[in-house]
Amino acid sequence: MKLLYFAWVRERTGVHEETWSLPEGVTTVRGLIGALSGRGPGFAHAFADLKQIRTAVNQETAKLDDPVSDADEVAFFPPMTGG
Amino acid sequence: MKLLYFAWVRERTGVHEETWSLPEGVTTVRGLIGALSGRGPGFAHAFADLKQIRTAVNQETAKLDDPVSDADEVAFFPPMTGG
Amino acid sequence: MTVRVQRDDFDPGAELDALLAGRKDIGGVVSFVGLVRDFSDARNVGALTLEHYPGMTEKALAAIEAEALSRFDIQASLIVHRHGRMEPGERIVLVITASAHRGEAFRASEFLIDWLKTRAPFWKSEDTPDGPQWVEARAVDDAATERWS
Amino acid sequence: MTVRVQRDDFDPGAELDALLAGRKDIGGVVSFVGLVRDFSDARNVGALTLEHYPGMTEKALAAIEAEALSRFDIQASLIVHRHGRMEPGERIVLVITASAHRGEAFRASEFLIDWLKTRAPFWKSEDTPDGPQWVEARAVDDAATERWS
Repeated sequence: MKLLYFAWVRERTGVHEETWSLPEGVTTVRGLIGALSGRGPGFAHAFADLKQIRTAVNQETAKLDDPVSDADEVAFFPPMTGG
Repeated sequence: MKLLYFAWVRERTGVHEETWSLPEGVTTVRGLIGALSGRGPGFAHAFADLKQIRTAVNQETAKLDDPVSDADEVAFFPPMTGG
Repeated sequence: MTVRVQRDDFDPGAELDALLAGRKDIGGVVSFVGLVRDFSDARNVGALTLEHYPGMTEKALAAIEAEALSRFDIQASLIVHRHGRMEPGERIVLVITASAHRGEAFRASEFLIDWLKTRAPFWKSEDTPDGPQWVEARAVDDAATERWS
Repeated sequence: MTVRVQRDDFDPGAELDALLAGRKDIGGVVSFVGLVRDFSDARNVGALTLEHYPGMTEKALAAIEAEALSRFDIQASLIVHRHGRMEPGERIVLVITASAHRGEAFRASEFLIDWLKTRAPFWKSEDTPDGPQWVEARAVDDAATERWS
């Protein structure tokens, strides 16, 4: 799968874009965030407060319990501040 | 006094601007309109429906019972349709 | 904080640039441009002729603008209103309001254009298939003005 | 009915002219321009850097515009949003809505800018005396978006 990180989520993980294999048994955004949080202190810090995390699956806004598959593009970022 | 007429009030009276002497005893906009209405059929037609007449005294919106004097500039016109 | 009444057309982009030149305190600017449509109350119309009351017009526009400044937190504003004859598609009026906060700019802009419609001494005559016709004041415009009072 | 995401500045007057070229059915056009201010939450700030999510940004803006078209009676619209680094006084975003009736153009414009603030994948970082700081989402912007739902 393709993973993208923006703004301070990008800064904390230290990654902007990467290809990653969805771990077996992970089927939702929430599960994916849990798996990513175990990759190290930067990832743990980035995902520490789920209230501050927004997610898009295949470039559409997604919720924590929405499904993810290994073919998806999933992005993580803070609340949007455009306009 | 100076009298001005705009839009269909001007068309009906046939006058755009004129100098006129305020008749003795006339002290309000309402009285002035009454006096003007007696000047002929065009004036009578122009002022037939007071609901459709707006007035300005010295370039400020005025009400029917506001005072007028012979030194004033008084204008008559339909409801405004700008913008 | 400027009002102008003129026969000539205006350039909205140039007016906006002039109003904002050197400003760094403005977060949002709302511009409203009113245009001549080729229909009105479901009938086809041609050119529009706007009559006004020279002298009073400028005073009324300045009073309307002062009222907006007292009601809304705006840092800059401009009203330009044309008179004379205009073809469909031509610009009639420009209102620009600038504020640190966008909501205030939107409120002030709509307030100004609502008031202009019913409180500034302009009268529109439309060319119709039956000849020129004075535009009647619209209840919807009166209602739009009333909601601010 | 156009959206653009770009690094370069835009010209509001030229965009307005292009949107209205040849149109005679438009009675009112509302343009909103958002600008970089030199203060934010009462502290001085310098340049702003806008990060975005290429691909999703265009989709989100198109979806927001489609939502506006379904809710409001507008005949033409344009959204231009910049990304990258911008100094105080520079333009960030342009929203133009055109309608036969001015109220619809105002409603649609404010709807679009409210949604853009909280639903388009942009993130602002401000240069402050303490270094660059990510701008936090503002409760007032969430509330502004919520009132349309």
